[in-house]
Amino acid sequence: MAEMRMREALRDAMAEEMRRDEAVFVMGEDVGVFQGAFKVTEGLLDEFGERRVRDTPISENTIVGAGVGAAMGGLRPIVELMTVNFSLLALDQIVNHAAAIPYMFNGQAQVPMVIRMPGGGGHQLGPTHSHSFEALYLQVPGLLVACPSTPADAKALLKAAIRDDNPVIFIEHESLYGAKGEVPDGEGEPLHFGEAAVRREGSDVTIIGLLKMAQVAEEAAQKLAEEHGVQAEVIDPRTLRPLDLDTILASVRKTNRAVIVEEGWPHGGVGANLSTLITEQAFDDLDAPVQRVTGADVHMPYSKRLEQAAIPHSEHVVSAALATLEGSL
Amino acid sequence: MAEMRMREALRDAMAEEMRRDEAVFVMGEDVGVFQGAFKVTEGLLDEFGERRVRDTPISENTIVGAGVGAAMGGLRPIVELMTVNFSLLALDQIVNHAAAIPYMFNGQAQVPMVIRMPGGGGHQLGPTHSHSFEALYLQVPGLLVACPSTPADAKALLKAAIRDDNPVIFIEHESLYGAKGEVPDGEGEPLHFGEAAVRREGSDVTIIGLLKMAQVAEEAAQKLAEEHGVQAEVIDPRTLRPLDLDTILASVRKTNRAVIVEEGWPHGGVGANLSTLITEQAFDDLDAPVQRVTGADVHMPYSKRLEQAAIPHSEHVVSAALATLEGSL
Amino acid sequence: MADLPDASTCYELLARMALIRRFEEEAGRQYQRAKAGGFLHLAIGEEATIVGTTSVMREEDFLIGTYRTHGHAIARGTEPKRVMAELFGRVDGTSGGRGGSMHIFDAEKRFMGGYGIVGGNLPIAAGLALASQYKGEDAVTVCMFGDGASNTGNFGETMNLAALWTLPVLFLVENNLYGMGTSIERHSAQTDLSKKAEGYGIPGRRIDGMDVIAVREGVAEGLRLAREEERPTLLEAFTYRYRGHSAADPEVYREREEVDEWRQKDPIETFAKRCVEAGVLGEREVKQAREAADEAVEAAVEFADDSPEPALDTMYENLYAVTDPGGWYAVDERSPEPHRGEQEEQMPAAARELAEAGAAYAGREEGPRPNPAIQGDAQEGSAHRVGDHGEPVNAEEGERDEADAAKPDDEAEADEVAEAEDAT
Amino acid sequence: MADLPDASTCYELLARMALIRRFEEEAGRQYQRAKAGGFLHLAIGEEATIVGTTSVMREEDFLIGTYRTHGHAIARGTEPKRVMAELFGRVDGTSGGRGGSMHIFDAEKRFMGGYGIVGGNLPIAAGLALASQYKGEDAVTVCMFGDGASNTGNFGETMNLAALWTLPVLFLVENNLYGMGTSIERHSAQTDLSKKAEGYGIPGRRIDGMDVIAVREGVAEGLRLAREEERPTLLEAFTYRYRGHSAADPEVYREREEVDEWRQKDPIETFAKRCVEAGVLGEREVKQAREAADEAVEAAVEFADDSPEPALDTMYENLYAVTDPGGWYAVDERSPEPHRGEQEEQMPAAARELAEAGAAYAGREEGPRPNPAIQGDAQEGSAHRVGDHGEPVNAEEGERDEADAAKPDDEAEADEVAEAEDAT
Ligand SMILES: Cc1ncc(C[n+]2csc(CCOP(=O)(O)OP(=O)(O)O)c2C)c(N)n1
Ligand SMILES: Cc1ncc(C[n+]2csc(CCOP(=O)(O)OP(=O)(O)O)c2C)c(N)n1
Ligand SMILES: [Mg+2]
Ligand SMILES: [Mg+2]
Repeated sequence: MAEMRMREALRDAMAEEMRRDEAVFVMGEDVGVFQGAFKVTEGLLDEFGERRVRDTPISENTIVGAGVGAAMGGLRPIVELMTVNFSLLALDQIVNHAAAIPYMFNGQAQVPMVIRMPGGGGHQLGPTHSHSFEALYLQVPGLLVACPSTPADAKALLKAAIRDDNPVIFIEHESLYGAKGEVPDGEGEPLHFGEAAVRREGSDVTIIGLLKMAQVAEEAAQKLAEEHGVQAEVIDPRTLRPLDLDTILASVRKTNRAVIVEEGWPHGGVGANLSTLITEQAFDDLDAPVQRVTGADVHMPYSKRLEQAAIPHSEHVVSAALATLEGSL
Repeated sequence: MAEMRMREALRDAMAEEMRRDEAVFVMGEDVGVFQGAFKVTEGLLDEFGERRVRDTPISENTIVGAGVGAAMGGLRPIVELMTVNFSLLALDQIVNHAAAIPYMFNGQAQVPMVIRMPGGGGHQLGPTHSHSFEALYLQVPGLLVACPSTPADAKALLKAAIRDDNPVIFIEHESLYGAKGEVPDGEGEPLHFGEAAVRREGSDVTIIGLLKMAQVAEEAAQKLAEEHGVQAEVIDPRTLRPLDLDTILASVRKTNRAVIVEEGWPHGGVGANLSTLITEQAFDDLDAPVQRVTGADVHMPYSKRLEQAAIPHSEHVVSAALATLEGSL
Repeated sequence: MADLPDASTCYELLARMALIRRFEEEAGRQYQRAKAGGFLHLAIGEEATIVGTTSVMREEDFLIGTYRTHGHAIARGTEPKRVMAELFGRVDGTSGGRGGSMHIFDAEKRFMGGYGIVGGNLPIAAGLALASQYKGEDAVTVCMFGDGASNTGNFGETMNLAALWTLPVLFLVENNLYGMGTSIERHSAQTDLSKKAEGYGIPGRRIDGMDVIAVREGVAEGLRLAREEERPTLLEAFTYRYRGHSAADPEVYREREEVDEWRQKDPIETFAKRCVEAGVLGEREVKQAREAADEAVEAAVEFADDSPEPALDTMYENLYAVTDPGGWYAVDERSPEPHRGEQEEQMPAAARELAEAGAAYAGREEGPRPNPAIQGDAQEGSAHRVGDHGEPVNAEEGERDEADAAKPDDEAEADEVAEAEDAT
Repeated sequence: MADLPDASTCYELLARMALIRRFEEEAGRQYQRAKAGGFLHLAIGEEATIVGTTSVMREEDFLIGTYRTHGHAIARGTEPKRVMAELFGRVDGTSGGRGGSMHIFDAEKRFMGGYGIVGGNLPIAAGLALASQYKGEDAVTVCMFGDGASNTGNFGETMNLAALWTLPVLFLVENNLYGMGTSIERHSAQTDLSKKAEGYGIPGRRIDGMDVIAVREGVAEGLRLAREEERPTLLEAFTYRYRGHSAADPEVYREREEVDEWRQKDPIETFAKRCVEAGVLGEREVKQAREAADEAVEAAVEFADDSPEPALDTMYENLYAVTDPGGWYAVDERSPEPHRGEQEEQMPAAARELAEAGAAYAGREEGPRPNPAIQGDAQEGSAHRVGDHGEPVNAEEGERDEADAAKPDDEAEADEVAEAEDAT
């Protein structure tokens, strides 16, 4: 095990897969000479050259579309969209093409590509640069959706995504790039999509959080234990499509309570989806309605103060968890 | 009251508002000379001329963006996107611009525009032409979202949308354009956004359906009454943003059961959102988990047979309703 | 005028164009009988552009087109019966009945679709070309699209990328003078489309899309530039669709005379005549080409009729490629688990009825399709437009007058016709 | 070389450029002190293009730009203190602290933003121009954007629409030779951007964006064409940003020499010199312009510092315009109902700490911003790049060497520099 930052883990995943398979290449805005807007592709141009590390013009729909075509032509593109915010410009290629093609052409073509994109708030990037679009992507059949929260998961999931024959939306969180964690030495094993991680065991309430909010969930669990004597089980779904509902349900059947924390908008969010699935499948096991903690229903304000108030913190999760326990403590 | 088709009701709404307010105009692909891909704008070019009924090139993002600019410049554009499927190409202008501008510029600019777009399946239009994107749009703060199911509502909501100072996503269903219904004579009153309609009263289970599925919900209620002696209450939310949760909750508090039927994809759909909201607010009133009936999790297949199997029918709603009643009948 | 190639090539060109024409006419007829559903976009009139192009492509080259590509697939070598089966929504269709008319695909023939989103195929073409270049293969990708598509954002983005990366791709705009009901003068500020990509570093050239030999020459040169010099080109082929945009189109946006004038340049008639006059083909061979087309299309209908509809339990097939290891091992909780209504025995009556009718507008099994303009179901396209013999019906005078009344500017349109003629 | 205008105009041009320069330098410094957060894109070096443009616009004309528009707003007449307050995220900011550096807006001055999405402002510009045309007003919309933006789909779509509808709009591409770290030769197949819109029917012209007088002339003519003849134009102004793309930019993609060469053409220095040499302005006036700028910017910082942060209960203000009747009468169940964490007294400790630090990278209140490239927080832009006096620091030799090592092709880059010089 070596300690490394998430951006390094991601880079290693790409570099290892590129060494392993000549068909894998990277393209996106400023991934090459500039070394990546967030330095995730740092060093790749040096090692692999311009053929395999391709700077593109600012043309999101065409970058993704060219990835789709390249994938159909036998390559395995890793497309970096500089941030999720710009992925809206590419949504037609993502939904109506990448996701639909294998199905609509009845398996005659596959689209083995990874679309990496960082998002999330917390850096005062304001209304056009702070989106969380997990909920948007999980809706779409034909896509896989990953949202890692640790360097080790990031590496192993990205490797799996690159080897997978389906189009994968790989969502990263800008605040996590610098986060350090232990990563297995050497190439390591790809991580299967659809396997949630139980980050902490507990019997009183299940807290589910993804990306940055997986950390917030852990902080909250810590506080719940220390300040309230409540033992929370913390689950990081790691992928939203496929979703490891089994692990989540098993936990909820044990704790009888659930809290979901996400950074995105409240309406139709990841939390709404999970809450519904949990309630549908484990209605009789629930002692309280599932609680959600979400980002505020606004375009992220720039002001640090407003921004911080618009993003979930562990305090919110603690209070939501306590709400599920009301009367039982 | 006169009987008319939904497309006529929509056209009348536009024509009346255009007569009333010089700032209102229509633009979109083939809305003029061609009279509208679905003939909703039929006759408008004749009456209002090319200045106010503007055929555009095939440039979805720019059509919407030009609408945003025109709205900021003091006009009240009605932008028709030929179908919802193509709205993905315009999503950046819809989300990052139309919806965000009033907030991010702190009220210095408003975006009073209506973006009309028909969608839905049932006509064998296949994977790229059959989407239901209600769930995508309801996520976005700053937008209003309408989804009428009757000619009268369509007219009254469209008039309200045109007069509203917010950007409105106005979703129509291709299968409903020919549907007839009574529409109040004369100009009629705009219908407030955020007022659900109770289509049928009942005490045993609440069925919520929108667009085409509002009809399916009514059919199901009919069958439930005739074949099972079950009295269903049927609610059409009519707008998803704002959502009239009060009316829905009042009904669920009475029936203690709810079924939601929608045509869109199951994951993160309208149903997931509604189910969560209902469960959060009326957990103790629920005798059974909320049931959802949704479209299949695929890109709509062209084959009539597969397509029909992928779209909800009243039988599905009946069986979902009966499931909520299991043990109580 | 360019020379004719040898007799067998001429025969092949003629036969292929005739086959596509017959196929399309029959498709229109089957659509009227509600055997085919959805939208039906016919390319009748555009056969020279299609066949001229594919006739000079190599087997390993890629072709990618739009929602108007029955002919393109057939020109590329896909069996007509498999295209017809797709229109019928059957398992033997090119996409197993999933894609329909707008989404024809044949991986084996390197016909890479068939796309319902205008302009959506352009970036994909760049990607296919990139794959060939990356792998050091010398295949060229030919990307066909309409005049209307040249206004999409994808057009500019893709031109720039292709030029910047010197991709082996040939862009061919099938300029049939209209994007749906909007004439080129009303949708594109630059009506000389061959100039439209110059600003991105891609040179353009205009060719007569009604002359199969001219198309061959233009495309051959474009292929050479792409293959040997890695230089993408934009070719603008002037052509015309005799039929409406799709079956529902009342065609209020153009004059009958315009259609008639273009019919004078019919790519099949004129080519047949030229071949006979030049003594390259005999009348007998021309007749033989037509008869072969008749037979093939008749067989296609029979085949499509006999092909089964997809079984409900195939609903989720090919939605995902299930790979292992390192891929995902489990699907999520709702798909591809069968969904309410997807089990054969549980298919609801209403759905079954609709499905069994096999019609876009469920009604009588094989009765004539109702006119949606009257029934209130008019759409991007699906009305009654085709006569008994597959010939376009120029609606009764009364109707026509009504249509004319809707026109804002008849004169402008007359000008268009004149200009269009100049252009070809 | 074009003639100088009268003395007071020259003074005004010089003073405005100096004010913007000082403002930007100070913004960079405040950013280092973590008073401003997010991304900070400075336009230092591009002042002539900005001021030359606004100096010939009428009050009723619209201006719309990008995320690099502190200067544009100030040039249009917005008070520097309100722009600074926006950077500080305060209630007196141009957008009340909601938009930040990338989303400056001033309706009163008809500065219509400030957009974070590259290319997103182009269609909006067309719409503003349409509104003027529709209402019969003779305002022109000036739309400024970067060389990188000319590759976006919006560019082609908007050019076509503007030409087709003969909209009163002037497109001005601020060609600073780079889109982030990608030089123009590596992002655009056509490096003569003035030609890029010709294919859409919009004529182009190149101007020297470092010469405020040349910009004035070019823009004045473009405005005239738009206003009097309803003919949109594309102007390409050659300019250069001395600083990195944003504060985090290690600038591995260009040589120090290139920056130095451009500095020789500094728009303020050269214009001041010319004015003095021509006897239009005296040294004293030049000094006065600089001092006025110093004072205004000092006052701006003070003002911004004193302006309060937005109260939490304003979170949902202006998310919706609540209209009546016929509008919506009720919001939905979660907004604008306060959300967990949005009530003053309930603001969680963690959030409070972060918010109170007022820093993008929460740390010491006013300490120097950590270098994210080292700290592992590098982003589209927010690293330590600016020296004590607001001058760009060309990093220590050691770092520079490392950066150079990452370059795949130094020669190619040298060529770029040469070409870039030719271009201006
Ligand atoms: C992005 C998008 N916008 C709109 C449509 C609806 N539509 C289908 S075909 C068409 C006209 C296309 O014209 P053109 O590109 O000239 O091709 P043609 O039909 O003439 O072959 C339109 C607007 C679509 N399918 N996709
Ligand atoms: C649609 C979109 N893609 C990517 C980005 C990230 N980004 C911000 S600025 C920039 C470069 C833009 O270059 P240019 O248009 O030349 O303007 P300049 O920064 O040089 O003024 C990029 C890629 C963005 N903001 N929006
Ligand atoms: Mg066309
Ligand atoms: Mg630039």
